[in-house]
Amino acid sequence: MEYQEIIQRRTARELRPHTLVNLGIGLPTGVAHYVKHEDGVLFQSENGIIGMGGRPPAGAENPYLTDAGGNCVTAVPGAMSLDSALSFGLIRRHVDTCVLGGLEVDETGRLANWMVPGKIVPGMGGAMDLVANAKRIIVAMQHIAKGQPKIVPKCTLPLTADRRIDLIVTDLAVIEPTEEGLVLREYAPGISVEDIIDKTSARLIIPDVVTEMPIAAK
Amino acid sequence: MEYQEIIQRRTARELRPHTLVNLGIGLPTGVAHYVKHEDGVLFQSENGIIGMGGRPPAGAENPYLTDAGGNCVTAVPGAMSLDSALSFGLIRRHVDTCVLGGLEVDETGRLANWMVPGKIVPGMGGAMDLVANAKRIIVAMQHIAKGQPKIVPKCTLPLTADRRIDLIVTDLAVIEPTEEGLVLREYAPGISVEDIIDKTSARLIIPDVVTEMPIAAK
Amino acid sequence: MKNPITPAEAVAQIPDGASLMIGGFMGCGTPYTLIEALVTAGKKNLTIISNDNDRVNQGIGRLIREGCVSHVITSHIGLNPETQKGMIDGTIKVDLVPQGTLAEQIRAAGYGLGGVLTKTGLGTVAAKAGETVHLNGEDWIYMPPLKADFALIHAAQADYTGNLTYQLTAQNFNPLMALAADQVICEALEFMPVGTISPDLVRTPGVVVDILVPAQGNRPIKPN
Amino acid sequence: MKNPITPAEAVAQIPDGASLMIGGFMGCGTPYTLIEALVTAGKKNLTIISNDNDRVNQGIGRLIREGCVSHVITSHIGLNPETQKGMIDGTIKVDLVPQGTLAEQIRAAGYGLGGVLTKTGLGTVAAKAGETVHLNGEDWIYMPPLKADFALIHAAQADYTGNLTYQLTAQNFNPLMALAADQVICEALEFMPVGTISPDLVRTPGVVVDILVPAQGNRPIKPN
Repeated sequence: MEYQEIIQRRTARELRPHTLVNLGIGLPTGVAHYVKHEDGVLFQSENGIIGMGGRPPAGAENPYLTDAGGNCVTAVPGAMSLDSALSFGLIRRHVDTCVLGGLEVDETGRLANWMVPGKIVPGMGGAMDLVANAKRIIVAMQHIAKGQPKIVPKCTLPLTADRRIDLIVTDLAVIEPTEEGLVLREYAPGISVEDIIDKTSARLIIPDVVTEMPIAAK
Repeated sequence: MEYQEIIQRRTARELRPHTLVNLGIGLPTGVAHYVKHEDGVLFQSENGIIGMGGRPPAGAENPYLTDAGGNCVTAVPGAMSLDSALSFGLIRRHVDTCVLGGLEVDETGRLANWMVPGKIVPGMGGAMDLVANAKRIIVAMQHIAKGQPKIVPKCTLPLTADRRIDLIVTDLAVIEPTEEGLVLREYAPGISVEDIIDKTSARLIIPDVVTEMPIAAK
Repeated sequence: MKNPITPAEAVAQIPDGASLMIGGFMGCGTPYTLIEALVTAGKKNLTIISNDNDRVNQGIGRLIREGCVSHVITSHIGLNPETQKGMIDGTIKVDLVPQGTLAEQIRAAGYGLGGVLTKTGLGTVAAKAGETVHLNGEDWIYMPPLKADFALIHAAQADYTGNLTYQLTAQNFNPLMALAADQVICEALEFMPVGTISPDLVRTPGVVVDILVPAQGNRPIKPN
Repeated sequence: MKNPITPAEAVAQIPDGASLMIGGFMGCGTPYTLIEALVTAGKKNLTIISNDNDRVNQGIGRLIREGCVSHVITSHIGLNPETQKGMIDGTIKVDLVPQGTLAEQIRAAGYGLGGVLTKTGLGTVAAKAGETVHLNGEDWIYMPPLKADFALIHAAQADYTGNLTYQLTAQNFNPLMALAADQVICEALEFMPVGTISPDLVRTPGVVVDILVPAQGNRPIKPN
């Protein structure tokens, strides 16, 4: 299984039926592939739709229906269009779960994911609104980037929000930031707890029970 | 001519073509009767419509289309419905002229029109938003109520806004509040300047030229 | 899917003493069906947040007449002398708020914002209800967000996920209140299959609507 | 009535150095026709307020490529490396604002409100752009209203009084910007007789729209 699929399959299990979910651009977008229609999860895209569906078939693209990356998408039955003010009203108060990528998460559960000073200045887009306000934040990312651990003692990059995020899902582990620190909850199939500790520069709390990630289809 | 018609006819001449106008409940509502359709004046009703028309014929009333008093109205071609937030967004920034009734207007041009403490406590409704924010405020009212002048040296009733209103149109006169004070601009047909001074407890500035109110159809 | 339930079942969830936002503007877009159910259930000590108090014994005026209400937050009670009398007698606490400010206070709560900054009311008694702050070189009245335990709203159409449409002037406070309460109860005149309302016509997303009730109409209900 | 004029006539009214709000979100609901007219007219030194900077040499990216822009206020430039390069080189001043805050700043200007109070950005570098205030017992970032000399927007339909409709995700910032600029120039894909758009579908009232222009489409225009 590719690392993306591990992360996406595991993250999909965190989405609660009949709630509003915002998926970040890139890897998080793919989480939708592993959510069953009958669970009634509604995907919001901050550019202005609740009930975003997948890509349209070739020839059926409409330039008035896109995702936050500007790519053509579809709408599920029961969709609704929004202006940017209402879209972010929902983000600040009504979005249940937001899944985003990360550059760094630290021992306090703080996330940095929007810039590398002097190098990459994409801007925060909707990320600061989402991370500061959504009820539940899941960071879905590779455990290691270019050989460097992304789960670190303290973020060195500018924070996205001064808020403890709720869950980290990587290709190696599921880690829950708590008041006491980062608690290892699950390991990916074939990965040992020692591997994870080795590839994490932050201190991890290892509870008595750490289970294997459930990543088969539900 | 009834006193209402004098006030309404004269006020109608103040409305600028192709602008948004809000008419208060009661006497100001009747101003619309004297505005020609081709002037393109658009009436906003703060309960949620731009392009409010007159009363519907009997049997054609729809409970979903009302004025701010809850009475059934019609919509002109090119009308638009609004929620209360947008309605007041337009009032604070985009309404050109607002016509309201008054209990008192004073020498500084301040208006009191929303309560008589201990006696009448209707609430301000949309009046405070309108008077504080609309570009141009016209007070359309009887010159005298129950024998008492309503244009007074200083308001004794709670103010609607701390803002100098732009014009007073009564059944006797047209008076313009200015930085120097209340300037008499026009007298109603058959009314002398002395009559007006006599029925106004505020000091009036009488310029060299005071003209007769033009209240014939335009 | 949210299967519509009866008005009585819907209001059974509302305890005495609850705060209720009620949509509508002088009876237009008012949830008459839910209001009558509140009266029938004999609710007491309610706080009502609404644009107005309608007319005597009509719409929200029914709740005043039947003694269900101890506190009102509203912009206008001019056409309901019973509320005015309650205010003067001290039997009903009445907070009068400028209408545009009330709309923005409700919106601020629903949109997760810190409140309203407005010129409306500066230099008047209305300023005493808020705090005057100096920001961006100017004075503003600050009023905090306004939320409620329940919102009772009226929609023209609902689909079975709770997506709502409103018609003409029946919109008013309804879509704002639908975002600002812990529980949202909506009566709808018409129910539509999911997917048959254009996404561009929906004004309130179904995810914020908790309970659907069939409306008995969109006109005042005569008391028995 | 507002008779549609040509894109060239419309942008002739915009001086060099003007501030422009431009609707659209990563090219969806973007006024491509008006943008190309700005390029053709060789405008300089513009301040652009927009959600993003689109892609290189596309939509708003055309203005960046052609050197029309000296200042950008936006939430995201991640897909336009030319703007990022301009920011790092100092040839373009770039103010990055959280997207929801940007939307509310524009709305506040258009709605006559004093600004935005939000939790977004507290404890981050974004807080430095605003002022942290303590109101209603909590900390908020205050950001002032944001207005512009001109708004350039894209609508699906316009009637000849300027009433506008948008479709699906092409709404985004367009209706907010239409209220927040001194002059509003709208390109529309389709023109409708007055009275043929339902009052419930209109999202921007014609009274705020100054100039109408026929849109050449709703897809990126290839540079010559």
